Amino acid sequence: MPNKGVPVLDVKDLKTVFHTRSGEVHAVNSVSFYLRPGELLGVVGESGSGKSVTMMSLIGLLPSPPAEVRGGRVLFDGEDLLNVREERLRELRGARIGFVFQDPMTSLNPVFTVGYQIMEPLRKHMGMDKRQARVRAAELLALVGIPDADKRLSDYPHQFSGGMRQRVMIAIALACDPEVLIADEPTTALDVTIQAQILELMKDLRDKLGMAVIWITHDLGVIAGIADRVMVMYGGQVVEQAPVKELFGNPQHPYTRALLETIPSVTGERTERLHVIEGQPPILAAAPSACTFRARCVYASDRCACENPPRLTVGPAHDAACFWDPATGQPRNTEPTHTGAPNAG
Amino acid sequence: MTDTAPQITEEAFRRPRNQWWDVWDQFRTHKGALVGFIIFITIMVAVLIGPYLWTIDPGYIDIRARNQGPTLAHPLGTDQLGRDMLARMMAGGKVSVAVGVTSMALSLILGTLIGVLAGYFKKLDGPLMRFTDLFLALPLLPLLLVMVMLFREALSSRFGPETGIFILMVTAIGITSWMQTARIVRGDVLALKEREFVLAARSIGTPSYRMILRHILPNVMSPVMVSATLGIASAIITESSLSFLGLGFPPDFPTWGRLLFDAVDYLNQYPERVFWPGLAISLTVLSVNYIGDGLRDALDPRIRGR
Amino acid sequence: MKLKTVLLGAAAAFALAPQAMAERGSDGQLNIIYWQAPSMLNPFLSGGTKEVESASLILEPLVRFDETGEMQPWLAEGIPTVENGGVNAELTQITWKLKPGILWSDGTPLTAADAVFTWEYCTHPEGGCAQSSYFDGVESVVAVDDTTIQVNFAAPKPFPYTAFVGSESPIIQKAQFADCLGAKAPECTEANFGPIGTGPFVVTDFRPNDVVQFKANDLFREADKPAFGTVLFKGGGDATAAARSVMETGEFDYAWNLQIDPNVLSDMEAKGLGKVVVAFATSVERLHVNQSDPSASLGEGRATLEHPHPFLTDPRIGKALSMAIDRSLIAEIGYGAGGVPTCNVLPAPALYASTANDDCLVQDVEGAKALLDEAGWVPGGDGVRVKDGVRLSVLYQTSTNAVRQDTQALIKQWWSDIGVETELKNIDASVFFGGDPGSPDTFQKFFADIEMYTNNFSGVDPEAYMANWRCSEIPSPKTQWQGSNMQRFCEPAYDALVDKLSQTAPLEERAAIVKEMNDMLMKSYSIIPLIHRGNPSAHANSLEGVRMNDWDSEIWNIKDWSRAD
Amino acid sequence: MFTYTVRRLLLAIPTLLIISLIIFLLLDLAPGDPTAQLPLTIPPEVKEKIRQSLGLGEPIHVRYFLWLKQFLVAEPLHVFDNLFGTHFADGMQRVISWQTRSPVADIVAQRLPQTLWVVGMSYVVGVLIALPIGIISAYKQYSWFDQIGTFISMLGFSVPTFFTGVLLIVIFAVNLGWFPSIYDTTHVVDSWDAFVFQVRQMIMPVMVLALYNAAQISRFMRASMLDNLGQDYVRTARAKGMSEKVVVLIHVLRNSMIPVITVIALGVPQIFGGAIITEQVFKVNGLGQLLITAIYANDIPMVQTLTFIFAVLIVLFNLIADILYGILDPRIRYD
Amino acid sequence: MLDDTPRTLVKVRDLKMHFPIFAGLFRRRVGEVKAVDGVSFDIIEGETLGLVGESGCGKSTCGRAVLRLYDITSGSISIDGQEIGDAGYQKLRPMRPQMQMVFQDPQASLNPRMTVARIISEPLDEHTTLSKAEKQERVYELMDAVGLNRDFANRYPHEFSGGQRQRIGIARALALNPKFIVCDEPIAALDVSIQAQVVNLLEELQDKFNLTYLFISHDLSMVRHIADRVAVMYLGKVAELAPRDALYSKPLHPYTEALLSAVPEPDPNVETRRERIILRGDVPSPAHPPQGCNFSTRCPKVMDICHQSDPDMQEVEPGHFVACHLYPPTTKPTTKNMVASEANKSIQQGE
Repeated sequence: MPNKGVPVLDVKDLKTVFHTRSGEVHAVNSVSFYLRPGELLGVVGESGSGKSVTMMSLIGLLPSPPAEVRGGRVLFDGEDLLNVREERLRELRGARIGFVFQDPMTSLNPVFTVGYQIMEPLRKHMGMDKRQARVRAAELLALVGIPDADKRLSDYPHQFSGGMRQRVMIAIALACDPEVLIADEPTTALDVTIQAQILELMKDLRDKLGMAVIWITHDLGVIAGIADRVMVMYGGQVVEQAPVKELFGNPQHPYTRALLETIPSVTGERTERLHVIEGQPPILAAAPSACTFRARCVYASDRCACENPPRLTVGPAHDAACFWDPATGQPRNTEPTHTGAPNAG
Repeated sequence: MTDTAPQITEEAFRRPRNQWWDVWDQFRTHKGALVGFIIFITIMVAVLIGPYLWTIDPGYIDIRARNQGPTLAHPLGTDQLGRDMLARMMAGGKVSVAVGVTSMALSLILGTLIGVLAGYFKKLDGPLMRFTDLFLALPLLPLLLVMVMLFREALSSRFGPETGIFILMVTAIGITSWMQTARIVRGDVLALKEREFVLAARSIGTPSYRMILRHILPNVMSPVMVSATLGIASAIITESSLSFLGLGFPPDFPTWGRLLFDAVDYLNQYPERVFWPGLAISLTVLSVNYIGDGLRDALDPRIRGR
Repeated sequence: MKLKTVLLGAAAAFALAPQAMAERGSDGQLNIIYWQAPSMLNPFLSGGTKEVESASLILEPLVRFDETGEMQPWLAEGIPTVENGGVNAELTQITWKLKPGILWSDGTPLTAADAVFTWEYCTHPEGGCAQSSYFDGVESVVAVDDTTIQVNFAAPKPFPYTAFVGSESPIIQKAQFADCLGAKAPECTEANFGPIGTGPFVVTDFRPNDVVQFKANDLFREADKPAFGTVLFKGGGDATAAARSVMETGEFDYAWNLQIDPNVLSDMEAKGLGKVVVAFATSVERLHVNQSDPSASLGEGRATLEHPHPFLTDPRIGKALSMAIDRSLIAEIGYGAGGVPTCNVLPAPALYASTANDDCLVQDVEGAKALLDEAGWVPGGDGVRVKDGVRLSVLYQTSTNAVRQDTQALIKQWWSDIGVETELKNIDASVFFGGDPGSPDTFQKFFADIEMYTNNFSGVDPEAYMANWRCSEIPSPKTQWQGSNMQRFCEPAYDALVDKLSQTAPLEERAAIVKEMNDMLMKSYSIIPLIHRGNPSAHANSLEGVRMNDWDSEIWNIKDWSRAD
Repeated sequence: MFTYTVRRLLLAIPTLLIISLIIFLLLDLAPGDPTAQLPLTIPPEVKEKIRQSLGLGEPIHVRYFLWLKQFLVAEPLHVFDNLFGTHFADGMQRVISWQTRSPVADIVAQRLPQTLWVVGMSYVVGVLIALPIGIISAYKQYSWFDQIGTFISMLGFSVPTFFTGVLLIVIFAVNLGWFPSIYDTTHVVDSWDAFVFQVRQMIMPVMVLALYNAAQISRFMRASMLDNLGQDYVRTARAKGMSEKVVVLIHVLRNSMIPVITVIALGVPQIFGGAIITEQVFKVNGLGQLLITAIYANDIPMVQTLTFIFAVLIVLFNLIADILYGILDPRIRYD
Repeated sequence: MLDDTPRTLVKVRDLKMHFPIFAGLFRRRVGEVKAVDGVSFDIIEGETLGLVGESGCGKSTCGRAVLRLYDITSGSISIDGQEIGDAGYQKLRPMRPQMQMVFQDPQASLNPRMTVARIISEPLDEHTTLSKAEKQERVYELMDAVGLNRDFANRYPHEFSGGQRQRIGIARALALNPKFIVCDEPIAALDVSIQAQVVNLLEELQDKFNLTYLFISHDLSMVRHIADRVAVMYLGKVAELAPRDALYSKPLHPYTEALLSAVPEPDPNVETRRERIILRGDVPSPAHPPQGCNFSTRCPKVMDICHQSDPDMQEVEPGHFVACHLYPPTTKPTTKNMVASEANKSIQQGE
């Protein structure tokens, strides 16, 4: 996969806070990452790790209140999305940035036909008239592998199965040939065989269309099969970031390592006992001032309790936010990594 | 950095306390409900304890003092026969609130019973819901009027005019207003029945009646409480409407609806006489409505404490 | 409405318009509001005032009573008397002469045959005529010729002006009602809703229980009358709203039966748009004191003469109850100008009014207490008097009506002052006066100790009225609870006077007998009169010619009404 | 969809029959009968004859079927005859009011226009006020608009209409003189001025009822909007770049309307019977006033007919609500 | 398994659970959802039988039917030698302590209005006559056993995290010392890091109390970890039943094969090399299962016969059963105790 060029999306120090009855919840804490054209960035983390919120914050999809994007910079094609008018965001959403959500059952409007829902962005962003939009919608449905596409345009979402609905969602997201597709756990609600179909479809579509994709999931297996680069999130922060093979082959952060060990597999050695990460993920009432994983970390030291580890470069295009070095078993001493986009060379 | 995990941490451990305190804590955060609650309590206290402090007989006629405005002797003035409005307001409130509460209780009992039976026992569902539809299809106000016309005499001769009408009023309002509750409860029970904790109880072998008492009823309490508050409000209004149509309590028997109705004639001359019962009805209904709103939130342990 | 008011105001400013009737229909529309709406326009099928009075715009009797109770020839040429030979010496026959040339509104002439038919119609046993009492004692009605009607009585009738007299006994058209005799009467909807009459107006639209629209009768016998071209006769609502629409908003010209708080009425009147008018006739608000025992334990014998009341038969108690009442206060609070205290069951006409009982006009609580002490009733622990273990406790019932309930409340308090315990009960008027033998709450059954209502008599002759208190008039299961002697007063001497009255013709002698009967009733304290009631109505100041009348329909002379200008 | 509709229709029939039986029995067992209104001077034998002629002597089930036949066969045929000049119904006994001695159906027909005008209009006005309020309240939940909206709508239910009605009369008819206090049911709209007068006389009753209706419907609308605003498809619509107007007024509204439309449809029958008090206050002598006078007058055929008509309407609009639900919600459409 | 293995605790034969469908004008019964359609298996004391399949395949229904939470359509279920397939309420109730269930959604499976202590002691209230103090003691014991702090006894479920709630659910299931526990997707609603905690707990408890599990899951990798033998369900029927290692290393049924190949591996090196079998289309509705083999509509190795007849379950290798026409029927049906092929067959003929 292409791994060069100017990032299409460059996020720096993004902070998002939720206001709840019992106080603030800091869901995204200084998250920085970039996305290159045509690249598939996998984002992994448990529920509550802030991965979805991060992506929703980029493009103003979080309901405010209770959410508040408190700071940071989101450069999309040179434009800071946090500083543009809502109107401008709307022009981008659906046109240049597409979304696929987790639950295809509820993400489609039950009272409009599938055709209507696909045609909506086409007419709004591409200025198509009704007929053109319909032709294009049928093409899109065919593209995502729905048989009888032309006829099914006038069907309602409930007449589709779960997998088919997710295909429709993908068709909507791809309607305007976006540069970036954000897929938020697109296969979590699906069965494995259907998930396999969707993954296959995504691979095809990327080959055909070449958009950059952010793929959010909690399933490391899915990531392993589809991503170019992986970002691991915990407690609203990026704890590790690396190309996919590097991450699976050489995980640096204790959380990533523990996560990989926890998951059983259908092939290979079967362990007698599963590895366990004791305890629970945190909910942050304030911006972290210490390592958020320390309570569950076997390698935690005093330093972890008084300093939030920055993202340290640990290898080529690989960084981890941890003071501990698995290679030596000792605390590492490296300079903070450059978390933004590397200069195009 | 502070971690507030959803689970309880050791430090956070306190002696467990009655869950009603939690309900209260949650309830307090709803401003409208709290104000409503305070107002409602004030009204209740005024109505129940007031007569012991303000000992003028609401039926006592002081003809020399008729049609008086507010004075020290009669803080709310007097009516056309010189009866003390404050005393009448308190006596009327007692009746109105009693009608509201009792008929609401009746309709809740009926509604919950039918809703639970219909929702829980599949065989009863069809017949009971048809029965409910039937009641829903009966036009209520006309039916109420007809019932009052039909049974008023029989009841008032048996139980005396006041108790008889009270029974009639409460029964009439109660049995014509349970259907919504029944429908809501049934819907909830149907949903609850599919909830895994009911299945869990079934897997233990809990018999139906204990299942209903232990698992179903407590969990339908919050919609029931909410419709209870709405029920009180609408029963008070219904009673006053019936008074207006001349089918309520005997005229010398004060209720807020009757006082309002009587005062409407004097709207031009003595507007304050309309104002007090109008205010009392509106305040009670409003406060009870707001309490309902607050209860809805507070009774839900999932919202509570978050 | 508003526009009209403005125009009227402008017209009034000229104040030069001729007083004389311009021509028929020149005064535009007359708006009348009756807060009870008529359900039909046939007074023979419904005894309700609203039906009778709305019908009186169309249907007319031979004679009407004016506001003083004097008879005015209406369709008849004159009043037949023994002196002018219209009534025979035996007092068994009266001969009426119709005015010539009277036409029904459909253009056919009014004849004596119509009167004969009216008699047949109302006395048909299956017809359910509500006014059949007007034909009591009538043996036959004969059309001597087209304009001469002869009414024959079975027995001497000293006061023969009942049939075809007053708005409750008008003449209907034979041609229209010929097929509506007997059981078919209720089915003649078209006729019942739009009778053809001789009166000043004809129906153009009748909506039962809502509104009636009339227009002037083109064939009305008096040229230039009525002055109003159309009448809107609206029903529904309540008395206060009706009063308001006349005196406060000016939407209506005339409102009927405004029995509301006199203060409210006078406040409304102060607005200057309309005024309240009151007519007095013979209506007396009174208490009936049950002479029989109403206790439920007696079963069939309940409230019958076989079981005398345990204590109310003692006139001293009745007297004490009467003395405790401040009648002028009741009048002031409940009636205002519409009522005066009275101590007689028969307060009018003046000729018959006794003065022997007027000491009751002054409240005397101490006297009442003394009287009860004397009768052996001593106050018990809770202040209620007791004698031989019997508590002086009464059940006091009346119909549902704001003024009556106020009165009840007042009286209850006075009685409690003298040590009498009172339980109040009020019954919907339709039940109380409904006369349904199935209901325990009718005023005839009188399953209570005291009951209160108003009664009066139509016309000016009290003979029939005073006969109400004969022993034979006592309602009982045997009579299906029919009868008019509600308080079960039974006194042979009284019955004898009734008989004597029916055989006495000279007016002065009749008056003396009637006064004696009145006083006898009063002394028995089985009936306690409270208020001589007037009937308050209101009309717009711009409406002229209203002569408020309680002896007949109160809009009896609507043909003479006009718009002031 | 068709089967669904037919099924609902078929289910309505037994419901109506049972309702008619209940209404019939309830009133039949009532004390009092029409002969009670006859003067007592009529001898008992004659009274009995009158009772017989009214069908009162028959056993109860016979009378019930007689009544059903009158109501379901004779009356519609009479209406048919009147419309087309045919004579199918000749000789059939109609349902006769005891009070007015005229066919009940005619009076009902006479009363319908004013009821529809005033109460119907108030419902329409109420709905038109309620929907935007509900939408805005939900969209701006907890804003001052929402708080005030909530307060006013609660006030809407908590103040009896006999009070608001009289209050309006005293203010606008008595003191300001803007509107008539008494509704003219004979008024015919045949000119612009007449229309203006009609509007003026309708304003107060319509507003009183509209406030009450709007209060309820706006609460439903708000709740339904709130339910839907949190749905995933709303996020999808926003993610497609749709403007807030499109998101709220097309995507959310269409979904939120589904339950609200049924609530609105279910409220329609109240138009015919639920406005008794307002009709009384403003002297709009419509069906409600007809019912109450009939009840006072013990006019049982009238009460039976009206109650049954109300029941039919309720069942009918239930049916319409169900069908509307099916039409609006494609998920229901296919059985 | 073989005859010499320890005794069979649960024996399910030809279990059918059909839910009627009513439609049309008169709501007549027009068909049925065959949620479970002729399932047979045994569970040996102390083992874990994994039941896997995609959503809608009937695995949860099967689990609940085995515990007789439904009135089953037909078939026999015997637990510890006692037939409960047709048992009424009275007969079932004393059996209940033997068999318990752990549910999928730890939020939904706990009554939100009961404290932890009441939830855990509910089975004790129903089935024991312990005194209040004894009950409390037992509740504390159970809480210790599942690793819950005793101090939380008087808290409400919503105050706990998903993993802790599942522990409460497990404690409740253990309260009456059951022999057999149906775990109905007990980890599906949990986060990855928590899943492992719960699975480990279940395993510990199994060892400690000699429990027998029916472990229902759609997560093939987790089943591989916990189960001794695995049954794969597709559209109401068991497609393949085999010891764990045999199934994972050498799946016989094309569906099992496809299912296993669809599971993503958390290893990019494996993933890129893997040849996935991508199944076409969706699972047919259990109300209208296809003719012949249930899987015939999606099977990559479909043959003509698959559209005509439903393959019987047969033992292809010892303890390895499969229902597929790819494996020609052995001449004589197996007489081993695992699956009653005869029973199955007789039903087939009867149809």
